[in-house]
Amino acid sequence: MRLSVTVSADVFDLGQEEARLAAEAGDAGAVVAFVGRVRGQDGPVALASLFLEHYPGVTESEIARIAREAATRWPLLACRVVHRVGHLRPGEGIVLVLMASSHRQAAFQAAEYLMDYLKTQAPFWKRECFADGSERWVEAKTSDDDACRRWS
Amino acid sequence: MRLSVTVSADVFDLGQEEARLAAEAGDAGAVVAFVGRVRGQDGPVALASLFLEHYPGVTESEIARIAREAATRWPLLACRVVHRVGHLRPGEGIVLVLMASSHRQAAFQAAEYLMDYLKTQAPFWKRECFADGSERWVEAKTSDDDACRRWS
Amino acid sequence: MINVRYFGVLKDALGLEQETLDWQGGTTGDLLSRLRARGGDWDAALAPGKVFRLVVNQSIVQGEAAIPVGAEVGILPPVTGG
Amino acid sequence: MINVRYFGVLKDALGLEQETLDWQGGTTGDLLSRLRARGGDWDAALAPGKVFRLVVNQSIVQGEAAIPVGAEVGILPPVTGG
Repeated sequence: MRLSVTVSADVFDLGQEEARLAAEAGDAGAVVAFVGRVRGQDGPVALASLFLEHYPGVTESEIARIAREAATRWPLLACRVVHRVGHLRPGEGIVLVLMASSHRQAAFQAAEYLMDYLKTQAPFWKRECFADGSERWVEAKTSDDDACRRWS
Repeated sequence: MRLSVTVSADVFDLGQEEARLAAEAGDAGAVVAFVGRVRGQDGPVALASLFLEHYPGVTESEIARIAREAATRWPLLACRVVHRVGHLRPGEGIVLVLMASSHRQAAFQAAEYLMDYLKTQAPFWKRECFADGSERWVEAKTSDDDACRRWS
Repeated sequence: MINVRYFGVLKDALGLEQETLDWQGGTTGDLLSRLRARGGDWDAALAPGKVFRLVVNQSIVQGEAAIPVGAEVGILPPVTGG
Repeated sequence: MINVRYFGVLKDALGLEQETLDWQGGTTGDLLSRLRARGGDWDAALAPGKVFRLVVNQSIVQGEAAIPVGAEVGILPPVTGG
Protein backbone atom coordinates (compact mmCIF):
# COMPACT_ATOMS: atom_id res chain seq x y z
CA MET A 1 0.00 0.00 0.00
CA ARG A 2 1.16 3.50 -0.85
CA LEU A 3 0.88 5.68 2.23
CA SER A 4 1.34 9.39 2.73
CA VAL A 5 0.66 11.40 5.89
CA THR A 6 0.88 15.19 6.21
CA VAL A 7 0.22 17.30 9.30
CA SER A 8 0.44 21.02 8.59
CA ALA A 9 -1.31 24.37 8.82
CA ASP A 10 -1.90 24.44 5.04
CA VAL A 11 -5.33 23.97 3.49
CA PHE A 12 -5.83 20.81 1.45
CA ASP A 13 -7.37 20.38 -1.98
CA LEU A 14 -9.66 17.36 -2.08
CA GLY A 15 -9.87 17.21 -5.88
CA GLN A 16 -6.10 17.29 -6.36
CA GLU A 17 -5.48 14.81 -3.56
CA GLU A 18 -8.02 12.31 -4.90
CA ALA A 19 -6.75 12.58 -8.48
CA ARG A 20 -3.17 12.00 -7.32
CA LEU A 21 -4.16 9.04 -5.14
CA ALA A 22 -6.20 7.43 -7.92
CA ALA A 23 -3.28 7.84 -10.34
CA GLU A 24 -0.80 6.33 -7.84
CA ALA A 25 -3.10 3.50 -6.84
CA GLY A 26 -3.31 2.25 -10.43
CA ASP A 27 -6.41 0.17 -11.04
CA ALA A 28 -8.21 1.19 -7.85
CA GLY A 29 -11.90 1.19 -8.80
CA ALA A 30 -13.01 2.64 -5.47
CA VAL A 31 -11.84 5.72 -3.59
CA VAL A 32 -13.51 6.80 -0.36
CA ALA A 33 -12.80 10.26 0.99
CA PHE A 34 -13.66 11.69 4.36
CA VAL A 35 -13.53 15.43 4.89
CA GLY A 36 -13.99 16.74 8.42
CA ARG A 37 -14.87 20.39 8.76
CA VAL A 38 -14.93 22.75 11.74
CA ARG A 39 -18.46 23.08 13.06
CA GLY A 40 -19.54 26.51 14.16
CA GLN A 41 -22.37 25.61 16.53
CA ASP A 42 -21.34 22.56 18.52
CA GLY A 43 -22.34 24.07 21.84
CA PRO A 44 -24.49 26.97 23.12
CA VAL A 45 -21.90 29.69 22.27
CA ALA A 46 -20.82 30.19 18.63
CA LEU A 47 -17.27 29.14 17.82
CA ALA A 48 -14.90 31.81 16.50
CA SER A 49 -12.05 29.43 15.76
CA LEU A 50 -10.46 26.15 16.72
CA PHE A 51 -6.79 25.84 17.61
CA LEU A 52 -5.24 22.45 16.94
CA GLU A 53 -1.95 21.32 18.42
CA HIS A 54 -0.01 18.17 17.60
CA TYR A 55 3.27 16.51 18.57
CA PRO A 56 5.45 16.90 15.47
CA GLY A 57 6.96 13.59 14.39
CA VAL A 58 5.01 11.52 16.90
CA THR A 59 1.59 12.42 15.47
CA GLU A 60 2.61 11.62 11.89
CA SER A 61 4.17 8.27 12.81
CA GLU A 62 1.15 7.27 14.91
CA ILE A 63 -1.20 8.00 12.01
CA ALA A 64 1.04 6.00 9.67
CA ARG A 65 1.05 3.10 12.14
CA ILE A 66 -2.76 3.09 12.26
CA ALA A 67 -2.99 3.23 8.46
CA ARG A 68 -0.60 0.28 8.13
CA GLU A 69 -2.73 -1.61 10.62
CA ALA A 70 -5.78 -0.89 8.45
CA ALA A 71 -3.89 -2.32 5.48
CA THR A 72 -3.53 -5.63 7.33
CA ARG A 73 -7.32 -5.80 7.73
CA TRP A 74 -8.47 -4.69 4.28
CA PRO A 75 -6.98 -4.95 0.77
CA LEU A 76 -5.91 -1.32 0.32
CA LEU A 77 -3.99 0.11 -2.62
CA ALA A 78 -3.29 3.59 -1.29
CA CYS A 79 -3.98 5.77 1.71
CA ARG A 80 -3.55 9.51 2.13
CA VAL A 81 -4.10 11.41 5.36
CA VAL A 82 -3.91 15.19 5.72
CA HIS A 83 -4.52 16.75 9.11
CA ARG A 84 -4.42 20.45 9.74
CA VAL A 85 -3.12 22.22 12.85
CA GLY A 86 -3.12 25.82 14.04
CA HIS A 87 -6.10 28.18 13.97
CA LEU A 88 -9.07 27.02 11.90
CA ARG A 89 -12.36 28.84 11.38
CA PRO A 90 -15.84 27.25 11.13
CA GLY A 91 -16.37 25.63 7.73
CA GLU A 92 -12.67 25.01 7.08
CA GLY A 93 -11.47 21.45 6.48
CA ILE A 94 -9.60 19.90 9.43
CA VAL A 95 -8.95 16.39 8.24
CA LEU A 96 -8.89 14.49 4.96
CA VAL A 97 -8.68 10.72 4.73
CA LEU A 98 -8.52 9.01 1.33
CA MET A 99 -8.59 5.24 0.85
CA ALA A 100 -8.18 3.52 -2.50
CA SER A 101 -9.04 -0.13 -3.03
CA SER A 102 -10.30 -2.45 -5.72
CA HIS A 103 -13.40 -2.97 -3.60
CA ARG A 104 -15.69 -0.30 -2.26
CA GLN A 105 -16.42 -2.06 1.03
CA ALA A 106 -12.72 -2.23 1.91
CA ALA A 107 -12.29 1.46 1.10
CA PHE A 108 -15.36 2.45 3.15
CA GLN A 109 -14.46 0.36 6.16
CA ALA A 110 -10.78 1.32 6.20
CA ALA A 111 -11.63 5.03 5.97
CA GLU A 112 -14.14 4.74 8.81
CA TYR A 113 -11.65 2.73 10.89
CA LEU A 114 -8.91 5.32 10.37
CA MET A 115 -11.27 8.17 11.26
CA ASP A 116 -12.36 6.41 14.46
CA TYR A 117 -8.72 6.06 15.47
CA LEU A 118 -7.83 9.62 14.46
CA LYS A 119 -10.59 10.91 16.71
CA THR A 120 -9.55 8.84 19.73
CA GLN A 121 -5.86 7.91 19.50
CA ALA A 122 -3.90 10.32 17.33
CA PRO A 123 -2.07 12.98 19.33
CA PHE A 124 -4.06 16.13 18.61
CA TRP A 125 -5.42 18.62 21.09
CA LYS A 126 -8.16 21.10 20.32
CA ARG A 127 -8.69 24.47 21.92
CA GLU A 128 -12.03 26.18 21.27
CA CYS A 129 -12.02 29.96 20.92
CA PHE A 130 -15.57 31.31 21.26
CA ALA A 131 -17.24 34.38 19.83
CA ASP A 132 -17.54 35.83 23.35
CA GLY A 133 -13.74 35.77 23.76
CA SER A 134 -13.60 32.76 26.08
CA GLU A 135 -11.35 29.79 25.31
CA ARG A 136 -11.05 26.23 26.55
CA TRP A 137 -9.31 22.98 25.75
CA VAL A 138 -11.75 20.39 24.44
CA GLU A 139 -12.24 17.36 26.69
CA ALA A 140 -12.02 13.84 25.31
CA LYS A 141 -15.38 12.40 24.23
CA THR A 142 -16.67 9.04 25.40
CA SER A 143 -18.75 8.48 22.24
CA ASP A 144 -15.62 8.52 20.11
CA ASP A 145 -13.99 5.95 22.37
CA ASP A 146 -17.05 3.77 21.87
CA ALA A 147 -16.76 4.13 18.08
CA CYS A 148 -13.17 3.00 18.29
CA ARG A 149 -14.00 -0.01 20.42
CA ARG A 150 -16.23 -1.40 17.63
CA TRP A 151 -13.13 -2.46 15.73
CA SER A 152 -11.30 -4.30 18.50
CA MET B 1 -31.96 17.07 3.35
CA ARG B 2 -30.74 18.84 0.22
CA LEU B 3 -30.62 16.36 -2.64
CA SER B 4 -29.25 16.63 -6.14
CA VAL B 5 -28.91 13.87 -8.73
CA THR B 6 -27.26 14.20 -12.14
CA VAL B 7 -26.85 11.51 -14.80
CA SER B 8 -24.85 12.69 -17.77
CA ALA B 9 -21.86 12.04 -20.03
CA ASP B 10 -19.91 14.95 -18.48
CA VAL B 11 -16.94 14.43 -16.19
CA PHE B 12 -17.39 15.51 -12.58
CA ASP B 13 -15.11 17.58 -10.37
CA LEU B 14 -14.87 16.11 -6.89
CA GLY B 15 -13.30 19.20 -5.31
CA GLN B 16 -15.97 21.55 -6.66
CA GLU B 17 -18.79 19.18 -5.81
CA GLU B 18 -17.62 18.69 -2.22
CA ALA B 19 -17.07 22.42 -1.65
CA ARG B 20 -20.57 23.20 -2.96
CA LEU B 21 -22.17 20.46 -0.86
CA ALA B 22 -20.36 21.57 2.30
CA ALA B 23 -21.46 25.17 1.70
CA GLU B 24 -25.08 24.12 1.12
CA ALA B 25 -25.15 21.72 4.06
CA GLY B 26 -24.27 24.50 6.50
CA ASP B 27 -22.70 23.19 9.67
CA ALA B 28 -22.05 19.68 8.35
CA GLY B 29 -18.86 18.58 10.13
CA ALA B 30 -18.56 15.36 8.11
CA VAL B 31 -18.60 14.77 4.37
CA VAL B 32 -18.02 11.31 2.93
CA ALA B 33 -17.29 10.98 -0.77
CA PHE B 34 -17.21 7.85 -2.87
CA VAL B 35 -15.59 7.96 -6.29
CA GLY B 36 -15.94 4.89 -8.50
CA ARG B 37 -13.50 4.63 -11.39
CA VAL B 38 -13.38 2.37 -14.44
CA ARG B 39 -11.02 -0.51 -13.80
CA GLY B 40 -8.84 -1.57 -16.71
CA GLN B 41 -8.06 -5.14 -15.70
CA ASP B 42 -11.18 -6.68 -14.25
CA GLY B 43 -10.94 -9.85 -16.36
CA PRO B 44 -8.30 -11.65 -18.43
CA VAL B 45 -8.53 -9.28 -21.42
CA ALA B 46 -7.71 -5.57 -20.95
CA LEU B 47 -10.65 -3.17 -21.15
CA ALA B 48 -10.57 -0.50 -23.85
CA SER B 49 -13.70 1.28 -22.66
CA LEU B 50 -16.98 0.87 -20.87
CA PHE B 51 -20.29 1.97 -22.33
CA LEU B 52 -22.97 2.88 -19.83
CA GLU B 53 -26.64 3.16 -20.68
CA HIS B 54 -29.45 4.45 -18.46
CA TYR B 55 -33.19 5.09 -18.67
CA PRO B 56 -33.46 8.89 -18.72
CA GLY B 57 -35.91 10.15 -16.11
CA VAL B 58 -36.42 6.76 -14.51
CA THR B 59 -32.80 6.34 -13.42
CA GLU B 60 -32.61 9.80 -11.86
CA SER B 61 -35.88 9.40 -9.95
CA GLU B 62 -34.89 5.93 -8.70
CA ILE B 63 -31.60 7.29 -7.35
CA ALA B 64 -33.45 10.16 -5.67
CA ARG B 65 -35.89 7.68 -4.11
CA ILE B 66 -33.02 5.64 -2.67
CA ALA B 67 -31.31 8.77 -1.33
CA ARG B 68 -34.52 9.91 0.36
CA GLU B 69 -34.83 6.44 1.88
CA ALA B 70 -31.28 6.81 3.25
CA ALA B 71 -32.33 10.13 4.80
CA THR B 72 -35.02 8.31 6.80
CA ARG B 73 -32.36 6.01 8.27
CA TRP B 74 -29.56 8.48 9.02
CA PRO B 75 -29.49 12.20 9.94
CA LEU B 76 -28.27 13.60 6.61
CA LEU B 77 -27.88 17.26 5.72
CA ALA B 78 -27.13 16.95 2.02
CA CYS B 79 -26.64 14.32 -0.65
CA ARG B 80 -25.20 14.67 -4.13
CA VAL B 81 -25.05 11.89 -6.72
CA VAL B 82 -23.40 12.16 -10.12
CA HIS B 83 -23.43 9.16 -12.44
CA ARG B 84 -21.85 9.16 -15.83
CA VAL B 85 -23.12 7.41 -18.94
CA GLY B 86 -21.73 6.87 -22.44
CA HIS B 87 -18.21 5.70 -23.26
CA LEU B 88 -15.73 5.78 -20.37
CA ARG B 89 -12.09 4.76 -20.45
CA PRO B 90 -10.17 2.99 -17.67
CA GLY B 91 -9.25 5.40 -14.86
CA GLU B 92 -12.16 7.76 -15.53
CA GLY B 93 -14.68 8.44 -12.77
CA ILE B 94 -18.05 6.70 -13.24
CA VAL B 95 -19.89 7.59 -10.09
CA LEU B 96 -19.65 10.16 -7.32
CA VAL B 97 -21.66 9.98 -4.10
CA LEU B 98 -21.35 12.72 -1.49
CA MET B 99 -23.05 12.61 1.90
CA ALA B 100 -22.94 15.44 4.41
CA SER B 101 -23.94 14.99 8.03
CA SER B 102 -23.15 16.33 11.46
CA HIS B 103 -21.88 12.86 12.33
CA ARG B 104 -19.27 10.89 10.47
CA GLN B 105 -20.87 7.51 11.05
CA ALA B 106 -24.14 8.63 9.45
CA ALA B 107 -22.25 10.01 6.44
CA PHE B 108 -20.19 6.82 6.05
CA GLN B 109 -23.11 4.47 6.38
CA ALA B 110 -25.45 6.44 4.13
CA ALA B 111 -22.80 6.67 1.40
CA GLU B 112 -22.13 2.93 1.57
CA TYR B 113 -25.87 2.20 1.57
CA LEU B 114 -26.44 4.37 -1.49
CA MET B 115 -23.50 2.78 -3.32
CA ASP B 116 -24.81 -0.72 -2.57
CA TYR B 117 -28.17 0.25 -4.04
CA LEU B 118 -26.64 2.03 -7.04
CA LYS B 119 -24.73 -1.13 -7.88
CA THR B 120 -27.74 -3.42 -7.62
CA GLN B 121 -30.97 -1.46 -8.17
CA ALA B 122 -30.38 1.69 -10.20
CA PRO B 123 -31.20 1.26 -13.89
CA PHE B 124 -27.76 1.27 -15.52
CA TRP B 125 -26.39 -1.23 -18.00
CA LYS B 126 -22.73 -1.67 -18.77
CA ARG B 127 -21.20 -2.88 -22.00
CA GLU B 128 -17.52 -3.80 -21.91
CA CYS B 129 -15.43 -3.00 -24.99
CA PHE B 130 -12.16 -4.96 -24.89
CA ALA B 131 -8.74 -4.18 -26.31
CA ASP B 132 -9.11 -7.15 -28.72
CA GLY B 133 -12.22 -5.55 -30.26
CA SER B 134 -14.77 -7.83 -28.62
CA GLU B 135 -17.73 -6.41 -26.71
CA ARG B 136 -20.27 -7.77 -24.25
CA TRP B 137 -22.97 -6.62 -21.88
CA VAL B 138 -21.93 -7.10 -18.26
CA GLU B 139 -24.00 -9.64 -16.33
CA ALA B 140 -25.43 -8.80 -12.91
CA LYS B 141 -23.17 -9.80 -10.00
CA THR B 142 -24.36 -11.88 -7.08
CA SER B 143 -21.84 -10.33 -4.65
CA ASP B 144 -23.41 -6.92 -5.14
CA ASP B 145 -26.84 -8.34 -4.41
CA ASP B 146 -25.42 -9.76 -1.19
CA ALA B 147 -24.00 -6.35 -0.24
CA CYS B 148 -27.44 -4.83 -0.76
CA ARG B 149 -29.17 -7.46 1.33
CA ARG B 150 -27.10 -6.40 4.38
CA TRP B 151 -29.30 -3.33 4.78
CA SER B 152 -32.71 -4.97 4.63
CA MET C 1 -50.82 2.65 -29.28
CA ILE C 2 -47.99 2.24 -26.79
CA ASN C 3 -44.27 2.84 -27.10
CA VAL C 4 -42.07 -0.02 -25.88
CA ARG C 5 -38.41 0.63 -25.08
CA TYR C 6 -35.72 -2.03 -24.64
CA PHE C 7 -32.51 -1.55 -22.63
CA GLY C 8 -29.07 -3.09 -22.24
CA VAL C 9 -28.61 -6.65 -23.41
CA LEU C 10 -32.25 -6.81 -24.56
CA LYS C 11 -31.60 -4.36 -27.37
CA ASP C 12 -28.99 -6.72 -28.80
CA ALA C 13 -31.00 -9.88 -28.14
CA LEU C 14 -34.14 -8.48 -29.80
CA GLY C 15 -32.40 -6.40 -32.43
CA LEU C 16 -34.30 -3.21 -31.70
CA GLU C 17 -34.29 -0.29 -29.30
CA GLN C 18 -37.95 0.69 -29.31
CA GLU C 19 -41.17 0.09 -31.20
CA THR C 20 -44.74 1.37 -31.36
CA LEU C 21 -47.49 -1.22 -30.89
CA ASP C 22 -51.24 -1.12 -31.39
CA TRP C 23 -52.78 -1.22 -27.91
CA GLN C 24 -56.39 -1.18 -26.75
CA GLY C 25 -55.49 -1.42 -23.06
CA GLY C 26 -54.30 -4.36 -20.95
CA THR C 27 -51.67 -5.36 -18.42
CA THR C 28 -47.91 -5.92 -18.37
CA GLY C 29 -48.67 -9.65 -18.50
CA ASP C 30 -50.71 -9.15 -21.68
CA LEU C 31 -47.84 -7.24 -23.27
CA LEU C 32 -45.23 -9.88 -22.34
CA SER C 33 -47.45 -12.71 -23.66
CA ARG C 34 -47.88 -10.86 -26.94
CA LEU C 35 -44.14 -10.25 -27.32
CA ARG C 36 -43.23 -13.85 -26.39
CA ALA C 37 -45.72 -15.10 -28.99
CA ARG C 38 -43.35 -13.73 -31.63
CA GLY C 39 -41.23 -16.81 -30.81
CA GLY C 40 -37.50 -17.26 -31.38
CA ASP C 41 -35.33 -14.59 -29.72
CA TRP C 42 -38.40 -12.95 -28.21
CA ASP C 43 -39.59 -16.05 -26.44
CA ALA C 44 -36.03 -16.75 -25.18
CA ALA C 45 -35.11 -13.22 -24.08
CA LEU C 46 -38.45 -12.50 -22.41
CA ALA C 47 -38.98 -15.92 -20.81
CA PRO C 48 -40.58 -15.73 -17.32
CA GLY C 49 -37.80 -15.17 -14.73
CA LYS C 50 -35.53 -13.45 -17.25
CA VAL C 51 -37.24 -10.09 -17.38
CA PHE C 52 -36.38 -8.31 -14.15
CA ARG C 53 -38.42 -5.12 -14.26
CA LEU C 54 -41.03 -3.25 -16.24
CA VAL C 55 -41.53 0.49 -16.25
CA VAL C 56 -44.87 2.07 -17.15
CA ASN C 57 -44.88 5.81 -17.77
CA GLN C 58 -41.54 6.25 -15.99
CA SER C 59 -42.59 4.30 -12.88
CA ILE C 60 -41.13 0.90 -12.04
CA VAL C 61 -44.04 -1.51 -11.53
CA GLN C 62 -44.13 -4.57 -9.27
CA GLY C 63 -45.90 -7.68 -10.55
CA GLU C 64 -48.89 -7.32 -12.90
CA ALA C 65 -49.80 -3.71 -13.70
CA ALA C 66 -52.13 -1.89 -16.07
CA ILE C 67 -50.72 -0.32 -19.23
CA PRO C 68 -52.96 2.55 -20.37
CA VAL C 69 -53.33 3.46 -24.02
CA GLY C 70 -50.60 5.91 -25.03
CA ALA C 71 -48.18 4.67 -22.35
CA GLU C 72 -44.43 4.38 -22.57
CA VAL C 73 -43.31 0.94 -21.41
CA GLY C 74 -39.68 0.12 -20.61
CA ILE C 75 -38.42 -3.45 -20.40
CA LEU C 76 -35.33 -3.60 -18.19
CA PRO C 77 -32.86 -6.47 -17.97
CA PRO C 78 -30.96 -6.96 -14.68
CA VAL C 79 -29.04 -3.78 -13.85
CA THR C 80 -25.24 -3.73 -13.91
CA GLY C 81 -24.44 -0.13 -13.09
CA GLY C 82 -22.37 1.86 -10.64
CA MET D 1 19.65 16.13 31.25
CA ILE D 2 16.31 15.43 29.64
CA ASN D 3 13.87 17.66 27.80
CA VAL D 4 10.26 17.39 28.95
CA ARG D 5 7.47 18.70 26.70
CA TYR D 6 3.89 19.36 27.76
CA PHE D 7 0.88 19.36 25.39
CA GLY D 8 -2.69 20.59 25.23
CA VAL D 9 -4.42 21.38 28.49
CA LEU D 10 -1.26 20.45 30.47
CA LYS D 11 0.60 23.48 29.15
CA ASP D 12 -2.06 25.74 30.68
CA ALA D 13 -2.40 23.73 33.88
CA LEU D 14 1.36 23.71 34.49
CA GLY D 15 2.12 27.10 33.03
CA LEU D 16 4.94 25.92 30.77
CA GLU D 17 5.48 24.26 27.41
CA GLN D 18 8.80 22.51 27.99
CA GLU D 19 11.68 22.38 30.43
CA THR D 20 15.15 20.84 30.79
CA LEU D 21 15.71 18.68 33.85
CA ASP D 22 18.84 17.21 35.42
CA TRP D 23 18.63 13.45 34.83
CA GLN D 24 20.96 10.61 35.76
CA GLY D 25 18.71 7.91 34.29
CA GLY D 26 15.47 6.36 35.54
CA THR D 27 11.96 5.44 34.48
CA THR D 28 8.79 7.24 33.46
CA GLY D 29 7.51 6.48 36.97
CA ASP D 30 10.55 8.21 38.48
CA LEU D 31 9.94 11.28 36.34
CA LEU D 32 6.24 11.49 37.22
CA SER D 33 7.00 11.12 40.95
CA ARG D 34 9.54 13.91 40.75
CA LEU D 35 7.14 16.22 38.93
CA ARG D 36 4.25 15.43 41.29
CA ALA D 37 6.52 16.20 44.24
CA ARG D 38 6.42 19.85 43.15
CA GLY D 39 2.90 19.83 44.64
CA GLY D 40 0.02 22.20 43.80
CA ASP D 41 -0.90 22.24 40.09
CA TRP D 42 1.72 19.58 39.35
CA ASP D 43 0.34 17.08 41.79
CA ALA D 44 -3.22 17.75 40.56
CA ALA D 45 -2.55 17.75 36.81
CA LEU D 46 -0.26 14.71 36.87
CA ALA D 47 -2.23 12.63 39.40
CA PRO D 48 -2.24 8.88 38.60
CA GLY D 49 -5.09 8.16 36.16
CA LYS D 50 -5.00 11.68 34.72
CA VAL D 51 -1.87 11.35 32.57
CA PHE D 52 -2.89 9.34 29.56
CA ARG D 53 0.35 8.77 27.67
CA LEU D 54 4.07 9.34 27.77
CA VAL D 55 6.36 9.56 24.80
CA VAL D 56 10.08 8.81 25.07
CA ASN D 57 12.25 9.81 22.14
CA GLN D 58 9.23 10.08 19.83
CA SER D 59 7.82 6.65 20.77
CA ILE D 60 4.64 6.25 22.79
CA VAL D 61 5.43 4.01 25.77
CA GLN D 62 3.06 1.66 27.57
CA GLY D 63 3.32 1.44 31.37
CA GLU D 64 6.70 1.93 33.07
CA ALA D 65 9.56 2.60 30.62
CA ALA D 66 13.19 3.64 30.84
CA ILE D 67 14.14 7.26 30.10
CA PRO D 68 17.76 7.44 28.95
CA VAL D 69 19.92 10.47 29.64
CA GLY D 70 19.48 13.03 26.87
CA ALA D 71 15.96 11.85 26.03
CA GLU D 72 13.03 13.93 24.90
CA VAL D 73 9.97 13.09 26.98
CA GLY D 74 6.45 14.16 25.98
CA ILE D 75 3.59 14.18 28.47
CA LEU D 76 0.29 13.88 26.59
CA PRO D 77 -3.17 14.59 28.00
CA PRO D 78 -6.14 12.71 26.51
CA VAL D 79 -6.32 13.40 22.79
CA THR D 80 -9.19 15.43 21.30
CA GLY D 81 -8.28 15.59 17.63
CA GLY D 82 -9.79 14.84 14.23
